[in-house]
This record gives sequence, C-alpha cells and structure tokens, in this order.
Amino acid sequence: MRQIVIKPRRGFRVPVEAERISPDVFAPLSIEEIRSLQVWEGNRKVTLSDLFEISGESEPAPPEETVISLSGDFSGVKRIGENMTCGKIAVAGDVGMHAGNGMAGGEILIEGNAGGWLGREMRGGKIAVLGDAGDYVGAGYRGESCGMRGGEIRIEGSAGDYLGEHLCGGTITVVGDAGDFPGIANRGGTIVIGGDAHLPGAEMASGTITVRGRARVLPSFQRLETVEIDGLRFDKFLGDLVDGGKGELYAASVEEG
Amino acid sequence: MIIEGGIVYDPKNGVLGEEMDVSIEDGRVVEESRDGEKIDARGMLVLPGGVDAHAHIAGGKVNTGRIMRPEDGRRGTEPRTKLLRPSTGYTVPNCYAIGYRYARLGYTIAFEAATPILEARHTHEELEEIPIVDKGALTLFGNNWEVLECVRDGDLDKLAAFVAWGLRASRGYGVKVVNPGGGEAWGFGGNVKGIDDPVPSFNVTPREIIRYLMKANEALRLPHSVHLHTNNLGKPGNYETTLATLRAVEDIAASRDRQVLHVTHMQFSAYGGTGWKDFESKASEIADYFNKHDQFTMDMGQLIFGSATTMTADAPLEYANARLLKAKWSNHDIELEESSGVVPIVYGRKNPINAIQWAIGLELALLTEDPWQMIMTTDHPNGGPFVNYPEVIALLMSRPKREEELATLHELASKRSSLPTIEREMDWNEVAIVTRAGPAKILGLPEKGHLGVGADGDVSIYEIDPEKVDPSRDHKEVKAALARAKYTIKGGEVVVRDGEIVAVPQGRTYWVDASVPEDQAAKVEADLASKFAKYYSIQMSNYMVQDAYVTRPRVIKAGVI
Amino acid sequence: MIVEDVLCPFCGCLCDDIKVEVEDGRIVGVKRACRLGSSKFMGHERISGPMVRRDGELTETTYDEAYDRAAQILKAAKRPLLYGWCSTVCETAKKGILLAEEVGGVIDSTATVCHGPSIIGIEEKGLAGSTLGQVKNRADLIVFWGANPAEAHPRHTMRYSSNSTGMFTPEGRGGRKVVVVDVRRTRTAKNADKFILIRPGTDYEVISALRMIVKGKGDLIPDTVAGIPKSDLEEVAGMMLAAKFGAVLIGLGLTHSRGRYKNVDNALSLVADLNGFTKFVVLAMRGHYNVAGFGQVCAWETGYPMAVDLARGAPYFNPGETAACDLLARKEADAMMVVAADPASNFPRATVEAMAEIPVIQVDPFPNPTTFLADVVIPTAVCGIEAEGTAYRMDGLSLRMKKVVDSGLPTDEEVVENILDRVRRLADDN
Amino acid sequence: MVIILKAIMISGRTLGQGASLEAKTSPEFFKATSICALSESDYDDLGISGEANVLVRTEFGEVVVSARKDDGLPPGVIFIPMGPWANAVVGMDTGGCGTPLFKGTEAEVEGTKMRVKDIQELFADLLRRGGDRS
Repeated sequence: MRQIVIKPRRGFRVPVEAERISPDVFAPLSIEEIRSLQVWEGNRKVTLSDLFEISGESEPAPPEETVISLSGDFSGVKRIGENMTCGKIAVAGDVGMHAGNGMAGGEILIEGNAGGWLGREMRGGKIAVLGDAGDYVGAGYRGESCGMRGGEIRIEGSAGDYLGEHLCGGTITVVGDAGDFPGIANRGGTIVIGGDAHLPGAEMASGTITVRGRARVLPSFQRLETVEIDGLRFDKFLGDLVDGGKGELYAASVEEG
Repeated sequence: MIIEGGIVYDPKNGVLGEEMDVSIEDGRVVEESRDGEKIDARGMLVLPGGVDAHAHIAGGKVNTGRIMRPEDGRRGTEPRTKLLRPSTGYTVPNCYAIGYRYARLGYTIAFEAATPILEARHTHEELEEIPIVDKGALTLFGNNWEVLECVRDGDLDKLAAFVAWGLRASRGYGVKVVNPGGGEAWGFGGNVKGIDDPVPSFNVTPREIIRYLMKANEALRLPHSVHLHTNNLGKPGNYETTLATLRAVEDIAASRDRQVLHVTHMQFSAYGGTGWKDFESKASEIADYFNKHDQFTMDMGQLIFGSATTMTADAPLEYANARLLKAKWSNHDIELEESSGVVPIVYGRKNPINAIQWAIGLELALLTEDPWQMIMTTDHPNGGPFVNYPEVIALLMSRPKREEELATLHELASKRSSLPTIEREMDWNEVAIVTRAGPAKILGLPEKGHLGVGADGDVSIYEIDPEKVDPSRDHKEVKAALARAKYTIKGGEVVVRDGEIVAVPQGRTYWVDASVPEDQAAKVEADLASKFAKYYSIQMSNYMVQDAYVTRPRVIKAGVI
Repeated sequence: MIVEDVLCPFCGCLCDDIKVEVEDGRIVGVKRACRLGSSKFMGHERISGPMVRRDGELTETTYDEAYDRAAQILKAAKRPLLYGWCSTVCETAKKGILLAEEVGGVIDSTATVCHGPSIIGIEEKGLAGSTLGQVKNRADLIVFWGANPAEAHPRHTMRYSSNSTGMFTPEGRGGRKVVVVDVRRTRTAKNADKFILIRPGTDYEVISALRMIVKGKGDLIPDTVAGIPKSDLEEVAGMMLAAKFGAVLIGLGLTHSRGRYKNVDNALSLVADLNGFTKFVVLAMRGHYNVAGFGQVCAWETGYPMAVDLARGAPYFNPGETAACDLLARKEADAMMVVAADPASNFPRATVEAMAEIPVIQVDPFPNPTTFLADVVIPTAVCGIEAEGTAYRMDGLSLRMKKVVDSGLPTDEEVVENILDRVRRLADDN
Repeated sequence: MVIILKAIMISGRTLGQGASLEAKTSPEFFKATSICALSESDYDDLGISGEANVLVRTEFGEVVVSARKDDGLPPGVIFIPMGPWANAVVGMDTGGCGTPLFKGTEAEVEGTKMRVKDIQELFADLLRRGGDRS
C-alpha cells in the first residue's frame, strides 16, 4: 500500500475544488507530481501543495493500492474522490460538498461530517461517514432522472434533506434522522433510516425505504399491513400511488394529523 | 483573399470538384482579388458555407429547454477563453455555443424555425447573441386568430396584408405553419385530426388554412415558400395526412423560381401503421410522390441516437410525448397565436420505434431522386443536435456505414423500412446541394450556398481530398473532417482555423419587408386594434419588434406590386 | 405631455398601459397604475451621488473613482458574488454576466429569495404554462395557491386573471370560479368562491391528495389530510375537472415554505395530470418586474437561469451551493456587488452579517439598508422611467420599457460596463 | 407574568410594504413593515391592547415590532411583512436549494414595552463590525 498524507496548510474560507484528490489521479504520479497538481481556490488556480502539506511514498503505485489520508479540516474542500474507481480515501475530519461524486469503486471513510451531495451520482464503492451528512446524499444532479445507481453509503449520524433523491440503485443507511423527502422519486434503491423522516418516498416508483423511527407519511401511500423486522413492528405502505408507484415504505411509527 | 487550389464543389454554378481558386473581397466572391491574404487549400474540399434552413436555435422554446434541462447544460461545457464566451449544453446549447459549433462545422447561416409574433422580441434577443453566423427566423401563422378569421371570411387580400404585417412585426423571414388549427384547438386541450377536421370556434379546416396561407405567400412573392409542419405529425399512419395535404395544394403555383411548399422534418410525417405496434416506414410512398411533383421540397429531420430535446409549436404532440415517455413536460400557449411544447427524449438504438424513425430519415433523403428537393437537417434539437450533421452526411455517402449502423439497431429498422435495400450513396456534389445550394435556393437566398461572383464570401474548407478519399469506404474520415472545418470563412474573414474559432464577427439577421396596398393594410390595422383592445394582454403600440433588437439587419423586399 | 402605453417597472405584471404625465421633464401624474406602480413613478428619495467609504463613513466622490474602487474590489476577490439584476433591464444583466465571467464570480438574481425554488421545480417537471392573455381569454377556473395578488400584483386579477374578460370569457369574474389555497385568509381569499386554509408547510401533502382524487384514487386517501376534510379537497378537484381551462397561479406560499421546490414540483405534476382530463396551465407569480428577464438572459448566455458559478471560467449551476444566500451563509464570498436589489433587507439577518464582513458595491437609484453596508455606492437612473430597455413579464413575454424622463444619471448598464472596462484594464496591467 | 405565545411566523408582501419598497428609509416603509399581524384570539391572549409592541423570538434572533390584529390569520400563525424586521428572525439555512425558509419559522411572541427599532438602528451593530475596508 502506498499512503499519501494531505494536511491543509490553513483554513479555507473560499471553497477549494479538488477533484484531483483521488487514488486514480494520484496513482501514476510521483509525490512531486502530486504536489504540483492543479486545484482551484475560488477563481484562482493553485497547486495542491500551495494549499496542503503532502507527504508519503514518492514512487507511483497502482490505484487500488493507493490510500489517501486527509488529516484536518477539509470542510471547505469540494469534490474529493470524484469519479474514483478504486483505492481508499480516509478523512480524519470533515469534508466539503460532493465527496465521492460519480464514484465507481473504492472506499471513502469520513470520520467527521460530510457536506451536501455526498456520493452524488455514485455508481459503486463504499462511503462511510461517522458524523452527519448534508443534503442530497446519493442524489443526482439537478434535472437528471437518476441519482446514485450503485454502491453503499452509510452515515452513522443524521442526514439532511432529499436523501437519495432519484435513487436508481444502491443502498443508503442513515443511523440517525433523515430530513425532508428522503427517497423522493426513488427508482429502485434501498434506504434505511434509523431515526425519523418527513414525507419519505414521495413519488417513488420502486425500491424500499425503512424508517425505524417516526415518519410523516403522504396521503398517497396505502397502508397494507403490519410486519415485524428485526424485532421491530412496522406499518408497511405501498406508494407513491400518485404516480402509480410500487415502492415499499416501512415505518415503525407514523405521525398522525 | 484568395483560396488557392482547393477542390471546389459549387453545384449552383456547375462546378463539380474542380481544382480552382476562389477570391473574396469586401465580403463577397469576386473574379480576382488584389488583396494579399492567401489560403492554401490544395488537396482540400472547398464548399460554400453551410446553410441550415431549419433549426430551433433561439427564442422562448429554446430557452425553456435550457431552463428545464440543467442536466443537458452541463454536457458540452467549455470554459471561456480570451476570445470566446463559455459554452454549455448539447441539445440546448447556450447562444455562444450555437454560433461556435456552427462555425466549426463550416456552417455560416442558420434559420430559427418557429417564432410566434408576440414573442419574436425574445427570439431576436437570442439571435443577436449568437455569434458569427447569419440568421433569420420563420414566423408562425398557422393558428393565429387573424389568419383563421381571414380564411373563414375568404379574404385573401387581407390575409396577405396581415402576413406582411406579421413578418414586419416579428422581423421574420418567412411563413411557418405548424399543425394548422391544432394549436388553436389546444387552447382548450383539443387538436385537429386531419386536414378536414374543423378548428373549434373558427369553422375553418387545416386544408383551408394551408391553402390560403400558401396563396397569400405567393401573392406577396416572398423569397421562401410556406414552411409546413404537417397535421398529425409524429403519429403512426400520418403519411396519409401528409400526402392528402400535398394533393390538396397541387393546383397552387409558385410566384418565384422555387418550390411552392416546403414540408419540414419529413421523417416525422412519413409513418405507416395503425399504432406503435405495427409502426412502419412509409418513406418510399412520400419519396415517390416527391419524385413526381417537383414543386415541393422537404428536409429530413434525421434522428440521431442519444439525447435530444423535442420542441415544437405542435403542443398536443408534446403532451402526448411526455405522457408516453413519462418525461418532464413544458407547454407554452401564446394568446391569439400559437401553442408550443418542450419534452426531453433519449433515442435508443434498441428501441424499435426510434430505430425505424432513424431509417425513415435516411430513406427519404436517398429515395428522393432530385437532391434539390431535399435538405439535410436533424430538426435540431428534435431529431438530435445539429453538431451531428457530419454523421448524417457520412450516412448519406456510405452504404457500408449504414449497414454497420443497422447491425447495431433493433431489427425492425431493417424489416419495417427499405433502407437495407437502398444502394444510393450521395457524392460530394449532392452533399453540397443538400447542405448548401439546395437550402439557399429553397429559402430564396441568392447570395448564399454558392461561390459565384457576387455571392457572400462564406466558404468552408475541409481537410479531406475528394480525389483520394472514398467516402463509401472511408466514412470515418469524412465524418471527422466535416466535424472540424480546416477553415471557415464568413464574409471574407477567417473565423475558424484548424477547427478552432479564431475570430468572432457578428452576423446579420435576415427579414422580409413585404409591401401591400394601403387599403388592405388599413383593414388589418383596424382588425388588430380591436383585437388588442379586447383580447391581447398588451398594447398594440408595444407589440412590434423594435429596431433595437435587430442591430444588423439584412432586409429583403417583397410584396404586392 | 402625456406619455401613453408606458410599462410599469414594479411587479411581474409589467402592465404596459400606464399613462404618465410629464411637465418640464418631471413626472407630475400617473394614470392606470396601481398603488405600487404609482408610488414608483412618482418617485422616492434618491442616492445623492457616488460614494466610497473612507474611515468608516460613506463620502461623496466621482463616478470615476467609484468605478475604479469597484473594479479593484472585484479584481482582488477570489469569490466575488454579483447579485440582484431584477429591478433593472436585461441589457444590464447581459453586461453583468460578462463581468462575472471576467472576474470569475458567482452571479445570482433575486429569484433566489423568490421563485428560485419554482425554477428548480421546473427542472424536475417542466412548466405547462401560457401567456397571461391565454388565461384572460379562456380560463374559467383560477386557482391562487400561496399567492396574494390583491397585495403583491394588484392589477393581475383585472388585467389577466379572475376579473379579466376575453374571447371565451365575456362575463369576466361572473363566468369564472376562483379557488384560493393559503395559510391565512388573504385579501385575495376573501374574493374566492372556495378558500382552503392549510397549515404552513403542508402544501406538498395537500397537492398529493388532490392528485390522487384527480386520478380517481380518492378512495385510498385518508378522511382528513393535514387537517383538511377530504370533502373539501374533493370539491376543489371537482371544480378543476369541471373547468374547460384552469390556471394554477403559484406564489411564494409554495416556494418559501417547508418543501420549497418540491411543493412547486408537485403542483406542476398536478397540472400535468389535469391535462389528461381538461386544459390546465400553471404560472409563477413573479415578484420584480424583470426577475423573469434575468432568468431568460442568464439561461441563453450561460445555459442556466440563476446561481451560476463562473469561478473556473465554465458555468456551473447548483442552487444550494451556488446561490447568493448559500455563499453568504457559508461566508465564502469575499466581495459582493449588488445591482438593483436590497439583500440587506431581504436576506435573513445572519446572512446579512456575512455581507457586513466583506467589501460591498451597490449600484442602485435608491438608498436602502444595503447602502448602510456598502463601501462603494453608485447611483443610477431608474429603468423603465429614466432609462429604456428590455424586461420579461412573469409569463416570459419580453417587452421594451420606455424612457419617460431624463435623469442625467448613468444607467445600470453603463455603470456595469464602466466597471467591466476597468476590470479589463486591471487585467491587462498584470 | 409574561404570556408567551408559540406560533409559526410567516412573511410576505403587503400593499403598504410594496408601495414603500424603494423608499426603505421613509416613515411609510417603517410603518408598513415593522409590524406583526396576529389573529384576534392570539392578540387577545397575549394580554395586550391598543398600540402595543411585541417581541418575536426564534432560534435565529429576536425583534420588536408593533402588533396588529388581522382577522384573516388563523390562531397560531403570525405574519410580518417581508423586510428587515421579519428577516431578523429568519434562519439562514437554504434547504439545499438556495432559498431561506421565509415562511414557517417557529416563534415565540410576547408583549413588550421595548421600542421598535428604526431601520438605521436595526443595522447599527452590523455597521460597527465592518470588515476589511481598505
């Protein structure tokens, strides 16, 4: 394994766009070449080493044997691990928006919180967040009919609104609460929410959403039966009938009124 | 400027692949240039600048497509440079991308195909932003209340006066008719089912609307003929409507040396079958008819696999599309004048309908014997974006390419069309006709589409040697060369070199100013004053497109003498 | 002198029939305009002259110095935000977008605190709309959802909607039904045939229930939806299905409430559903007279209607990330230029605090709280009264605004162009 | 004892606010905008009368505005015209779509003897903070 360690030299008030921080990009490069990769700080083109201290083995290695360790506050750094296909990124801290954009394989572990659009349009691989995640986890780009198509996202804390919007595949697990409209327009993905959710599964055509806490359920969902999963009783709903959906929604507790 | 030694195809002037020089001075082709600039075109193909007679490139519909499709916007993104504004979009590019991409293809003029008078100001705002190419807009008349009333009252003179007024009000170039009567019916959610189905509330039929508008068009001696999008477009079995429409106007004569009617994006109007299950091509029936009736012309409306954005004044069609595809749907009805719709679509190779549609466009182009009756288009972005023109040309020039493609398509493309049996391969002269000389003649643009003395100095030069390359076999080379002009010259200025934009001049906007007798004009004004007082939501004085919106006009005079 | 058919530079109605009386180069009377429009024509206190902040105080200066300062601020910024553009003409917006490209900025309009969510909804579902005249001539049912034209668009009902007359609507209000859905009984609601009072933040659920009923699945929904008896919803759905031409006119009640763009998204779906049975259109009741125009210009120039990030030279669009309030909430903007808008008043307080920490350039005819925070203040002519240009009505119709009187002040467009020129010169120097 | 009303705060356009929209420093704008409308029952429940002021508090801030009765408001919903007074208590979260939640903030309302700040006063503390002014 080749490990590259990256530490911010300072805080970033202006966001940094660093889609080059990816095992696929780093793998064939020497450490010096990695340092001189171009990233953007707002409207300024800078090199990676202008903003970050970079250390690690100098010799190139295959991407699947490349581990990128991010140490410090990366909450102002966007697009980390974009389109990565293998290897690993481990973040000891927070990350900014769009981490794991279009990711097809490999692994991202975030010990802190993740910004919005985590795993946007993800196709494969794994993302784990020990803290909270922002809005649009595993969602699509605006106007697209598909968000995440495959892979796994697990969030130990809570997630923001529009979790898994336009989900077309893959699995998202949120141990805490989800915000408004988790699984909206779901087209075949699986979402498990440990806590509460507001209007889950709106417009879903297929797929499964499980809310182990309390959910406010749309009037366009039909309550079918009570089922037991892992020792917890759930109301099972079919929906979203407003668009002829055949998705399954399980809610342990339903908000009335 | 002298373009030296290229292999020139200039069909209008009978130049068929001759090695010769082309001289340009003060923006026009001249016998001999004293100016020093020389362009070495030896071993290269030299054509007049491309002419796009039908594309949706500006105005409300196009911008609606952009606004509702950010996912399209992000495709084709290119950052700004010192010379260029940024580009975005594939099916609905921003204005700059439209100009740059036409220029890179070697096209130097393009016509927006459908503009309602009420919203023409918007169309011109966008046309003004499209760089490099010349442009114009066709004005929609087929569902306008004033038109319907003139037809109902049988008042051809007043109709002609209104058409002249409407062209001036919209700074429009020609008469576009889309699903005549259907757009008005859509005002209450209806449609017309054929050319003899009366339009609700107005008691006129599409047949009458088309005939009257054609007669008015010819009375005004407009440079272009009526430009028709047929009723029932996009529906299985519609070839019968298309043929019925043509038969209904066989007696009308053209007032100028051109067609009397142009039927646009014929691919969408050449369908057989009673439904989608037995959907089939009727391209050969349509082409047979055209081969016997040289007073009519058409354009292909070729389908391109992949993403497209359908946009048309045929609003009921778009609603049907959206429901069928479960796609997002925009609609825009325009008071007293038109309706329109926008729906994204992805054409799939393995989709039997799309595969047959793809074959139909090619059949039409190849079975119509006279290339002067046919224009190569994709009905951008309905059949697909115009950047795919090189693909279409390669298909027209190469039977092996067509066979390669057919092998990747749903088998019904071969079974329900005659495309596999068609041997014809267009040559460079025919390509020059269907992309340059033909559309220029059909539009009535004597200074475009050729390289004779006095023509506009619009030239495209491609890095392909017609004497060495066999387009049938080397179709990939053809496509690659056409996609990236070695040089595009616009008005005597090099705007593209080696496929890159090197200058960004502003083109001109064509519009037609047709004169009519004063008494007829007065009758129209009186009618309109009443309509504005009662029905329009704006004042008549704020209606007409002001000169500020057409800053570089090229005004073509026409009218009743 | 009476100037006829003047366009009103206030709300999205963009009324174009105003009569303005001018004497000695001053407006002395206005006819036909509503209270909002008249007030604007008759004039307000103006910014006295260009100013720059020195030692904490705004101090009068020359236009040249103001332009120079503005250019320096924008050029120095890594994340400049160029905001506003809706109470001005399209010609200003065009120059503004070019300026944003030149300085690698983010450009956004007041739609972001208005109908921005409606646009995001349109990106999901499309917009089944029409011009306002189509509503006037045909609509026999008007539904105002979260919209209160009686106060926000006072002439809307008379000119275009409930009370207008047209070809197929000769009886005007008498031949129409009006439904209002809102969280309070507004002045508009008081004129309705049917008023549905909903709880704030329940729009989405109520629309879903209506869609179920419209699609014949009403028996599957509960007896009450967010507190509303099903029978009320059935009555509204029945009115919708009975209409020959219905118009749903949506307001900020949808976009500013919980659910935001998804509320609009669902309303657009309802209208699409209804078109399977009868004719329906939906229109957003846009606020500023040219907020629609900025969206149009921005779309044809950059491909996107608002919230466009040009930092990397290629347009990038993602409200939630690239909208004005996003940048300020995350304190990432390091300079701000405000043209024809007042974010200090209209943004949440905590967002405004971020403005107070960065250099702010204001281009506007009128003093307002944004002036209090500005470092450079550049007064301009009032578009549509003292300057001509293009504006787009709420339904997307473009019209040319007139110049009625001369102010001697530069136009917004000229100011932006002057700053652009100076930015380019700074670039050349480097 | 101070009576505290829990309510949902919404903001929006009014004619008066609109007519003085471009005259933000005018007394008309102050009069039209620095107010809070309450349902009659909520108003009465607060134990206030006449030209009373109320303090509106949310998790994002607080503001003093003058109270009005509005028979169109249901109990539990309060209305402040759009503008800086309303925005003093609106949160900055943009809900992933760029737009703050101008309608629907949970608020507490109580009668107060405190004065309504005029527009200059409302921004006074922001002015003092001023950032890099070089």
